Amino acid sequence: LKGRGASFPGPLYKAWTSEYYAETGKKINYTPTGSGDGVKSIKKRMVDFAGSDKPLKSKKLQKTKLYMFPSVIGSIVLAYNIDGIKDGELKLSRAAIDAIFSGKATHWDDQIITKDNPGLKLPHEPITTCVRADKSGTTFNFTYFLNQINPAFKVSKKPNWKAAKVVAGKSNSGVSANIRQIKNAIGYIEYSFKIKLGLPAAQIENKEGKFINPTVESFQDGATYATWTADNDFYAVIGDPKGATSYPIVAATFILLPIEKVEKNKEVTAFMEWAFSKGDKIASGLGYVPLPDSTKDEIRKYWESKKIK
Amino acid sequence: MGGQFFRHFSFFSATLSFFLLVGIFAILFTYAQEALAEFGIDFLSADTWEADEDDEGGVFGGYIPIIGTLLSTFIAMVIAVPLAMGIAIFLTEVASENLAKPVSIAIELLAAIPSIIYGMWGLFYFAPIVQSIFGGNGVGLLTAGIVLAIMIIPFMAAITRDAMNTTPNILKESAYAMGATKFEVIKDVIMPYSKAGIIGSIILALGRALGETMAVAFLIGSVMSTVKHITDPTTSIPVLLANNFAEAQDLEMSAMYYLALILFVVSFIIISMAKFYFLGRKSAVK
Amino acid sequence: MGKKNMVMELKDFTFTYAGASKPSLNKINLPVEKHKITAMIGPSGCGKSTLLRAMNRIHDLYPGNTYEGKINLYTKDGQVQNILELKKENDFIKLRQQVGMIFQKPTPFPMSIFDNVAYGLRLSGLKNKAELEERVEKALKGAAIWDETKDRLKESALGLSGGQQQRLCIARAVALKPRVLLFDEPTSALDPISTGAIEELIAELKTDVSVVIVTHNMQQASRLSDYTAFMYLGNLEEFDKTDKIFLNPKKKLTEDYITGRFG
Amino acid sequence: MGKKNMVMELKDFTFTYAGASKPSLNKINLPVEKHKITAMIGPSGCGKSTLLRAMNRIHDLYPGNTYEGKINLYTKDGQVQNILELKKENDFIKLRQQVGMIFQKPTPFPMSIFDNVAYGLRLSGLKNKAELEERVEKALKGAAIWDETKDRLKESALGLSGGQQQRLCIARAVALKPRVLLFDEPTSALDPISTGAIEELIAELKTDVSVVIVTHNMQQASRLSDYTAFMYLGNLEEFDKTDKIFLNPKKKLTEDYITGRFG
Amino acid sequence: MNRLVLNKIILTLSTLSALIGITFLFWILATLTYKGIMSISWAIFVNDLVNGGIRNLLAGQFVMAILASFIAVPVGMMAGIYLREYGHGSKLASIIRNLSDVMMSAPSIVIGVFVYALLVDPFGSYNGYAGIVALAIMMIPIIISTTDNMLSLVPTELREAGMALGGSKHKIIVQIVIKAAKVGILTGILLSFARIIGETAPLLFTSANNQFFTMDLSGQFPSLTVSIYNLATYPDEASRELAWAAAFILTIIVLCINLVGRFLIRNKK
Ligand SMILES: Nc1ncnc2c1ncn2[C@@H]1O[C@H](COP(=O)(O)OP(=O)(O)OP(=O)(O)O)[C@@H](O)[C@H]1O
Ligand SMILES: Nc1ncnc2c1ncn2[C@@H]1O[C@H](COP(=O)(O)OP(=O)(O)OP(=O)(O)O)[C@@H](O)[C@H]1O
Ligand SMILES: [Mg+2]
Ligand SMILES: [Mg+2]
Repeated sequence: LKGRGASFPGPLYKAWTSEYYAETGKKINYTPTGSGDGVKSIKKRMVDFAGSDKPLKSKKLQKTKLYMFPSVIGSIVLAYNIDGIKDGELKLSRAAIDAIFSGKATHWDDQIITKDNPGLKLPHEPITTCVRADKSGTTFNFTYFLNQINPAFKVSKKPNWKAAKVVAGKSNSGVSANIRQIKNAIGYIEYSFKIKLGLPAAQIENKEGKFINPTVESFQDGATYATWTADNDFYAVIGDPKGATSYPIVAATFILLPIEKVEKNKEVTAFMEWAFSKGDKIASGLGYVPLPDSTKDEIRKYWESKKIK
Repeated sequence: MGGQFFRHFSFFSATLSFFLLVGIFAILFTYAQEALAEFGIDFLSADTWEADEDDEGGVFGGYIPIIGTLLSTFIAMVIAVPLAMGIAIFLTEVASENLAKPVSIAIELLAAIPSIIYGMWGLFYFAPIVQSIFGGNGVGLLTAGIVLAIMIIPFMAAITRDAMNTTPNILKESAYAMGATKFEVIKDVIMPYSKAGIIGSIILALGRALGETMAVAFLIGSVMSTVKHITDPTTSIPVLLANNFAEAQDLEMSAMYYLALILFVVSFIIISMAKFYFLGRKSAVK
Repeated sequence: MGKKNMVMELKDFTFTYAGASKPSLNKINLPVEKHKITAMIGPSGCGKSTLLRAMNRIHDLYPGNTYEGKINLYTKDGQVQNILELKKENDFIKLRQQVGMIFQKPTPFPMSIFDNVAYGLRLSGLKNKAELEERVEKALKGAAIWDETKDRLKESALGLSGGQQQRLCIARAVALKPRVLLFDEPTSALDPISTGAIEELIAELKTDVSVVIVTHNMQQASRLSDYTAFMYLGNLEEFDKTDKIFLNPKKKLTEDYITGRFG
Repeated sequence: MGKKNMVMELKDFTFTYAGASKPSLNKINLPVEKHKITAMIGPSGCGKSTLLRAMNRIHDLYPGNTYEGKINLYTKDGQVQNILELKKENDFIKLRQQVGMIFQKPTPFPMSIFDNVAYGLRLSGLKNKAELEERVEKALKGAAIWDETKDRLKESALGLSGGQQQRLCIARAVALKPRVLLFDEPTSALDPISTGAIEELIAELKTDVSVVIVTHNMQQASRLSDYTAFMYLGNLEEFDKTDKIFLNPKKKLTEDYITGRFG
Repeated sequence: MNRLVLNKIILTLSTLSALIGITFLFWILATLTYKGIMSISWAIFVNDLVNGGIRNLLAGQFVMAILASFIAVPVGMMAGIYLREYGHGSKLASIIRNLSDVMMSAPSIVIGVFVYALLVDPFGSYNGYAGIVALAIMMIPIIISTTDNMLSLVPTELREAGMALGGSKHKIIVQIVIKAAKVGILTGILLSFARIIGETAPLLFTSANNQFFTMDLSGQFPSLTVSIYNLATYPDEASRELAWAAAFILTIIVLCINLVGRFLIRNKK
């Protein structure tokens, strides 16, 4: 089985597939190239399944003859590399995030940042923003969040960034690598990358005005606000959830299947079934949030109704 | 009869490279049609590259990657030309045979190292040095240009050396016999004599630098933004293709083919120029 | 042959190419007399060119050769200098300005006719334009090529015919007023008419310089030279007045060679 | 010179290289007598090689040359064939088996000594191993190189000395039992001893084949040949018995050349 | 004396540039060796990428390069033979020779794009065949050019001597000319193999990559170079180390092939 697409769940799929291979001997080859590539590859039927962080609307799914369901929930953190500032010490208000990514704030000691961080010694150094070089669902979800703060941001899988200093990297790993490499950098990456690499990440102000640390709990709190049903092929962007304890940038990632390849689809759902029942631990270990059981059941029903289980 | 078959097969094989060339041009041109029709020649000067939300259309302009390609190549050439000339002079005139041989081999090995290695080494070991000297983020136009230079220097040096070596010994000797110094022989005899070959080798290296992908992909920063400062990250045509070609769709894909077509045509012109005007019929295998 | 008349003299000169297992020249003893033409003959590979090239140390362009013995150059004021002892680039340059060389194939530099001749003069430090022009003209006249070139001095020398090019090269060498001129088969790449012109020229040159000429053409040697040296396998087999060598050689080997038994 | 004794004859033969503006050979008339050695002399570039290479149409490897006139080959049964009229590859092959050629530089093929000689035989269709071996031995003996090679027939021919290689090439040509053998300066790349051996060999060969030999060495021509042709600038200036040419040439040009006035 | 000083300065500068060139070679090789040896272990040779090894990648890269040679060597050699033996001197041959030289310098990424349009897009899947074709297209012009050059070194007299013995053209070519040039041609093949085995750009979107061991060319095919590109940009140490190990091995392979080629050619001379 071949899959391509979202790099956001890449580490998880990699772990799942090797474990699945060890247990069942079935080979699933997932290449984390980016959601854009995933959607394109599945549209052209170049792969058996695709990963995408950006959900497709039902209409579009019908047009391109695809099934869709979520596989896991993740979240996006703002990781940084500033000397002397440890994990979780930096607080970023919604206005500050807007200022950084729109280029209004160019240095770390900009007043808009320092005012929420009275205890920190932020350097007078230019901010380098690390973004994605490829089209990506992570970017989609992040710009979705930015758009909630400031409608001037276009929701896009590959926007034109306006920040003063921008460095792009390929996939989540490329961005993480850049953050690590470049002093005074900040960038948006999937939480699992933060965990795996131990990168420091900021507390982010949520809809209710609270600064929230990125933790599995705060993600789960956010995820409860998701509204998905089998009717709309689970189309839902969790986006900027309500709730005082919710972390504000949470997103689900999706699997896309071609309608006509019934047999292959069954192999994919078998794998997903395995993942839903046995893979939660791996997921949490890597910093993902497993889907709530109710959602999993909903998905199983969806498979049955489409006769691909 | 065997003779006839042999002859025909060899003729067919020979014409294949012609068909390949035409084929590449035709395919790129066909696939670029959509973007050609949509943007025309303005594509070259437009600096937006933005897909619509549903990926089916958008506004695409090639200005940034085109300029990025040209600038990184320019930086590379500025650095590489004097160094490569120096090396070639060293190899032909300065070093004794016992020294020239191993140095030659070393230079040629340097040219054989896959470009991806240059990229990787550049990213992890060279970029920080550039950053500490010139500022910036490490990755960016300047770093890409310098590593590109390091990559083409051995190539350029090797062909320049070959060109200089075509100067008949007897011609050099007769200049020495008149009491000329090495430098004077190089300047007055070798350089004028092998001028065409040297210019040809420079142009050929230029063509190489233009089309180089991997060494640059690690280092140029891969962002769609115009450079204001020499250390700024930007992108180049090959890098944009390497990172984004696979996932582009419809009009964006067509715009990518448009870029590939531009790159192909430009390098075709440059290489042909080097071949026809300067290098004669000799081939430059290295 | 009193020392007075000598301009160069090789004494037990042995030469080994870099990396060669045995010498290409063995204990050569050869005097070069002032204002005379000395011809060197011998079959291919016997070491004629090697010997000639040792006399202005052109060999030193390539490292690792070994010299033994002496090559003395008698300077104008009667001093003796062993040219094998030279080390500094400056000394080499001075030596080569005194001992010029003309090669088998004409070697015009890729520049104008005028510049070709002026080149060596400029190198030797002559800057004055009027004097340069005068010296160039004189050299071209001396090489009997002035009439053919005076109207095209600014044109590239590569446009000349082979014979003209060769005379240009001689002019170039003559312009430096050398004391010895070494010719390595200067006519073997030329047509009969050019050959005739060059031979005449060499015969005239001897009023000013001493000439050593390597040739494959026995008739040329006998026509032109005052002395002839016959070499074989790196040895100087016989050296004498040209008439002696051709009419009454001492050795059988010399006779065989001259009568075309081999070579 | 009655027609009976002739094996080849050139009549008003004119040859122009592809792309050349004027012919390299002008109306050449030259008979090649049976079992005689015909030498061709003349200065470099006069067309000796061009003429020789026309006689087995080796020129046809390169397209676009033009032939005029006739080159007749008299077959054994007295038939006359104008070899310029041949068109098919097969006919060329047959011609070349009758008219063999030996070049200036030895050209051993990159294979064993045995295979070098057997190569032409195999091409001509001989497969029988015993017969092959016999013919190879005979050819090597004929070329006076059997003793030196009989113990190393399986070794590469490239390991032989220059003179041995040249004799091997002659053996290779002789093995095909040609009627004419063309030699293009066969000894000019060789040392005196090898030269002697080859000259002896050629002299012996004439009992079986007719020989045309191009040489730069006047002594060689006078020693070896029965007839001599003197060429100059694409013309056959003089053709006669060798003695005549060397002792009493008709033309001034011939005399000048022979006495080494030029060339 | 002024000109002597100038002479010294220029020659010193040129020596300096050679020194810089050598320094970079050693710098690159030293880092590679250091990082490579630090990261290399037996395990990476027995595991596939999915388990943190490069076994499948090495196999994949070699399979593609070797199969590409199977296409490129006969075609390239025959084309070289045409240029030198049949078409020599003709207008057509000189046009083809020049075009092939131009092809040799065509940007490799463009060849990737071309093969994508030809063999990936219509079939709907990245596949090993596409990778092979892309590599073969890169290789053919190099082989044409070396064959052409090596045949040109075979003295014409050898061909003429073959002819003079009554050989037909193609027999002479096969039995004598190629034999005489074989070391050179073999070296050319080796060097071009070394060149394509290190290529990344033409594989990025033709064969793509595969983390499992596979010999199925109709699907994504494992590639060492593409993996290096991916792994090197991963932020975790394990991936980067694997990338260094892979880069080290790749460089060793390429340099060894190069040295063998050089040795062959030297021995011939
Ligand atoms: N650069 C070199 N290195 C080693 N040996 C050499 C070199 N040049 C010439 N020789 C050898 O030195 C010997 C003398 O060569 P030289 O060129 O002086 O002969 P020559 O008499 O000038 O011959 P020719 O008449 O062919 O010019 C020969 O055996 C030759 O092989
Ligand atoms: N392939 C060619 N194309 C055009 N012209 C040629 C070619 N080969 C030789 N020539 C010309 O034909 C003329 C005769 O040349 P050829 O080689 O027959 O002279 P040669 O008498 O054998 O001289 P040498 O003694 O130097 O071997 C020369 O003027 C030469 O320039
Ligand atoms: Mg010589
Ligand atoms: Mg000839």
